[in-house]
Amino acid sequence: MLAHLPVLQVIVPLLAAPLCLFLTRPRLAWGFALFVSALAFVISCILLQQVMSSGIIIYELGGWEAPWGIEYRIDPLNAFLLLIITAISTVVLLAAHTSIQQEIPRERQTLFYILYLLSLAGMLGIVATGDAFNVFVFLEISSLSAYALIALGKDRRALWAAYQYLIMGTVGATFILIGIGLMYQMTGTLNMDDLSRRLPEVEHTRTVFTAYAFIIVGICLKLALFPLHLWLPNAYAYAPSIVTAFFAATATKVAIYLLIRFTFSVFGLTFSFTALPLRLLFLTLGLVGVFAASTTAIYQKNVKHLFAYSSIAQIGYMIIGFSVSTTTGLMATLLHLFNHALMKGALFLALCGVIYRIGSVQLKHFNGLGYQMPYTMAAVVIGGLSLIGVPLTVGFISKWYLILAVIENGWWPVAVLILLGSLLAVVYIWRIVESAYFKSPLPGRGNIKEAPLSILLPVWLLVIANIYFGIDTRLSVQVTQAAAMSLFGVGP
Amino acid sequence: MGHYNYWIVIVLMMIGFYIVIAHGNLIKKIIGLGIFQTSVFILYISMANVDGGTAPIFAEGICQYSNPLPHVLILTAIVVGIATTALGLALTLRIKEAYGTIEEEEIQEKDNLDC
Amino acid sequence: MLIAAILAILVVMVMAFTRGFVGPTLYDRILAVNMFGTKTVLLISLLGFLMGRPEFLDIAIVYALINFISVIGVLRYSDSSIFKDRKLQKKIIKKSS
Amino acid sequence: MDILISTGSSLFLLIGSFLCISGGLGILRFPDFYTRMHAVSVTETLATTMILLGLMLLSPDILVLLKLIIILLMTLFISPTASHALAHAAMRNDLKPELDQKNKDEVMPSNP
Amino acid sequence: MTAIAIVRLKDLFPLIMLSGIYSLLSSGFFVTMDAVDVAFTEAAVGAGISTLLLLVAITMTGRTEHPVRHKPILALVVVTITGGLLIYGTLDMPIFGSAQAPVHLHVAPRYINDSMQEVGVPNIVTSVLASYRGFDTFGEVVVIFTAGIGVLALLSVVPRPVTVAKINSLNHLLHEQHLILRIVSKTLLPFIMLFALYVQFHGDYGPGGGFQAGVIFAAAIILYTMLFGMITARRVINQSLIQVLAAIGVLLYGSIGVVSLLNGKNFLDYSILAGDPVAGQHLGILLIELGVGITVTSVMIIIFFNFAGRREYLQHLKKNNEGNNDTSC
Repeated sequence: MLAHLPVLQVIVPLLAAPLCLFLTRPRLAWGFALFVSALAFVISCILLQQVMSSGIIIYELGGWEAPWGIEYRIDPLNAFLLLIITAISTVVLLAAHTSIQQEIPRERQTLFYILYLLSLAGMLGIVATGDAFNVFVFLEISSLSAYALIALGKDRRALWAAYQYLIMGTVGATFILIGIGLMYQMTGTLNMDDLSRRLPEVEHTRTVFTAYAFIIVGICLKLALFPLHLWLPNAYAYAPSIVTAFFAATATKVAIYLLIRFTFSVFGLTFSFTALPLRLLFLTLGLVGVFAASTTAIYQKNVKHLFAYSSIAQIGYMIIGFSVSTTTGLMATLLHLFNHALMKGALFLALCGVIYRIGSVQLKHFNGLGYQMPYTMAAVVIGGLSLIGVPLTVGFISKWYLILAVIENGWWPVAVLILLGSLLAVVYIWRIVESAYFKSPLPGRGNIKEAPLSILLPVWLLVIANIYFGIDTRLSVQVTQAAAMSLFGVGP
Repeated sequence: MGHYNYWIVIVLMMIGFYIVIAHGNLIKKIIGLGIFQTSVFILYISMANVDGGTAPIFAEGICQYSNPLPHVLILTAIVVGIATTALGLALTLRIKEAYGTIEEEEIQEKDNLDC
Repeated sequence: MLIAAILAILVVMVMAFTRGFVGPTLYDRILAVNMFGTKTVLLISLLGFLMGRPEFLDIAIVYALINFISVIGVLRYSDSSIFKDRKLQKKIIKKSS
Repeated sequence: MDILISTGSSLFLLIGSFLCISGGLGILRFPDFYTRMHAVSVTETLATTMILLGLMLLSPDILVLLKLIIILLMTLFISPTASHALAHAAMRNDLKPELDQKNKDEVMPSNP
Repeated sequence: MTAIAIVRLKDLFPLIMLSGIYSLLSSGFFVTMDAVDVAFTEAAVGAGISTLLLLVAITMTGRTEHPVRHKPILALVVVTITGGLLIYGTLDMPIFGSAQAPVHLHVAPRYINDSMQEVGVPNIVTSVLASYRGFDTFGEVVVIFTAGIGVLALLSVVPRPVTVAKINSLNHLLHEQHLILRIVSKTLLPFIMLFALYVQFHGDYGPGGGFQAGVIFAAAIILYTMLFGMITARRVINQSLIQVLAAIGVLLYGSIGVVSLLNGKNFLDYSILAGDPVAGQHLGILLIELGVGITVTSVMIIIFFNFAGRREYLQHLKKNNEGNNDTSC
């Protein structure tokens, strides 16, 4: 059975979703989804371990060899991403039952879990596959379920946010489709590995250039890179809080993965960064993104909005690391990918607890919450510190590598700007801390209890992971290093 | 001149795309999206064409077939397209119920009032 | 001869299209679409023969069906209030109850 | 025999095409909805029959013939039904077949 | 032919009709480009199902479009840049229709030359779809399933219990309005379904397959629903049964993959299903096409029922609210 792990990784949640339809009781469906997600997590652990010890795993679906059939190709990068996604999904699902019971009407709860599993399977499929068109198919599975999940939010603005996301997401996907089509036209193949071998022959053509541009723009739409980020804040703010926690920690990561995969593995580094002034473009967009989004975050009244803008800023950091495009830079990006998943997972889950108790995430409702929900707010504070990049948290590690990478490249001003960006994070985190600990509660609010254990437990699981990986960096650094090396092994 | 076909497709594609971004009516946006996608399908199918070829179904005495792979891809893409359309329309209906309108600008005004 | 017929049908399609484009009433458009559909059925059958692969008549059958169903759909849903005939519905409900 | 078949089919196709065109002219030139519909539905049935008959004469094997017959039957069923339904709906929704009051024909975009 | 479609798009009030025509035109184009399977699907989906869905939708949302207040210059700029980039990209493309294009030289020849020996199905599109790239198709089925679940999650309403008198009155109303339509459709229905089955199982030899058959079958049921009313249709077709069927289709597809997995082959490798690999392939394709057909039929029905059901529900609400709050949204 071990040989089939790559495909099991994807089809277990994929087949579990329709099975879930037979479980009419939401609690059963939840238990089943949790079980499946945990199983996927175990599979991804084994996969990572296999990849680290014995190199790339190739799995041919349907038994047809690569350029004719579809293949799954697991290298350290995918395995790492699979691990992040399944881990976050499992932790988030732990809290799901309590939160969902309150936020979604009972008859839709089972449907919620089905969509959740489909979304999970879609993301895993995108990451695992080695075929360009298969990426598109699974991209659509995950996005369609994402639209529906977001629209399940209580507020009517959730619907509008979901619609906007649908339009932007579909345009993005269609752009990717155009790009894949043009690539196919020039090379006659859809397999990524095969593409990377055949593209250099035709890389001077304008068609390939256009294909690259379309794929990048399409991915950036999904990625919510700075000027194309408009759908993200509302989608995150009005979705059910569990969904926010899940997507904030995983969805953009998948898009970053695609960006890295297409740039480094498919098109190859030399092409990617010589055809367009991409390095500069990404660097600028990343930096502007960090500043614009952080500044906007400071003025938000809704804490979910605040963190959503902070997510956009964090994406900016990842893009900066990507634009440096050295091993260290890529390592920084991947580390930040991992770390950001941990922090945002913890933060949004904590917000989930807050919503469970007080039903709102307006900043003014946070007043005095530090004493009423001490554990939840402590988690928020630690997550926030991590976001700023204080030593002993994971945020520090990734910022450290990022600055290292930038300085290695001799871009001193950029390093200074990154530090300045972190200062902005201090400001918006401080606003939460201020209202939670230094303001008296709003009058007329009854006694508020601590969030229920079923939410608190996953929150603290993530918080502890935050600190643990901030101190003991061996695992994450080792894996990201291997991933970055393998990417550069393909490139020049 | 060998590319005229692609150019027409691109013009169509851009008309669809224009409808998506410039029009405020949500249903119209979805129609635009459909046109955009259908034009991409045409692009794929055009590249599968071979002069003198016929449909890729085996028959006696025919040796020149069109390329079947883009056909397969587009079959999948059509399905994805209808799925998106259905979901988008479902969302539109809910928006109409919740906001009483399906014009982008009016919805945004109502949202601003909410805030 | 096949080509002549195809050309004729194309011309008619253009005509029907013009009518659908100009209107002026909703029903003119439906009529145009309907005509357009039947002409497409013919066109596809003719094309199949022209290309020497007449197996593709299946598609023509589907066209005919789909065309019918969508015209019915249009008419069925044109009963709704936005095409205004609520008076009649009310009358009939009253009569039957 | 071959010549007979091919001339026959050509003849049918020719008649069909002519009818088609006349129907097209009808839909384009006639003054109001009901006359236009008349033009279309009358010519359409016959034109389709003619063209399909022409093709039937050309058909190489029995399956193709069968399919053509199916198409023909379906058209004969569907086309009048659709026309009937269309006219019915138009009538019920207050579209008067009057020539001198064309302005009445405008469909009102009335949405409460 | 495509040029006609361009003109159509300048129209500001085309809405559904013309988008249906566009679909017809593009599938006509697909026929001339030899993509019969695609034309088949596009006809059934674009001109059929999506037109119907759009129709149902506009009856609920109203059909007037308000003029856009802001200037669409930005949009124009974006579109021009994108289009310009694409045209720039086409300049180095292989000439249209050239048999020497890389597309036709690398992967495709194997499908064309060997699929008959390896898969044993005359329709190359089917063999690529179901066997070589079977996993894509699996993904496609799941996409459809996702859409069904999503629509269900967004629109489902608990149907109200209805009285016999109500059913009768509605039946009477429909009967009076659509007498001829009802009779003709009733006559046609069995043939449509038969034709759907033909398309389903003939997909190996000619254009067609599970997806197209599913759409046609669903179209037949939609036709029935439109003419006989939601309530009658609900009594004929059980809602929860349909949902279960949608899941079963996906599971059927997946379980065939799992069977080959358990037999020591890779996921979706059908050659294990029968003694002879080619026969196994054939059997596998047949079964997964069946799975696709089941899922597509049931999801299309789910989507349509939920759209129409929502419409009914809203009308009901409106009737209850008439008088007290008519204008407030």
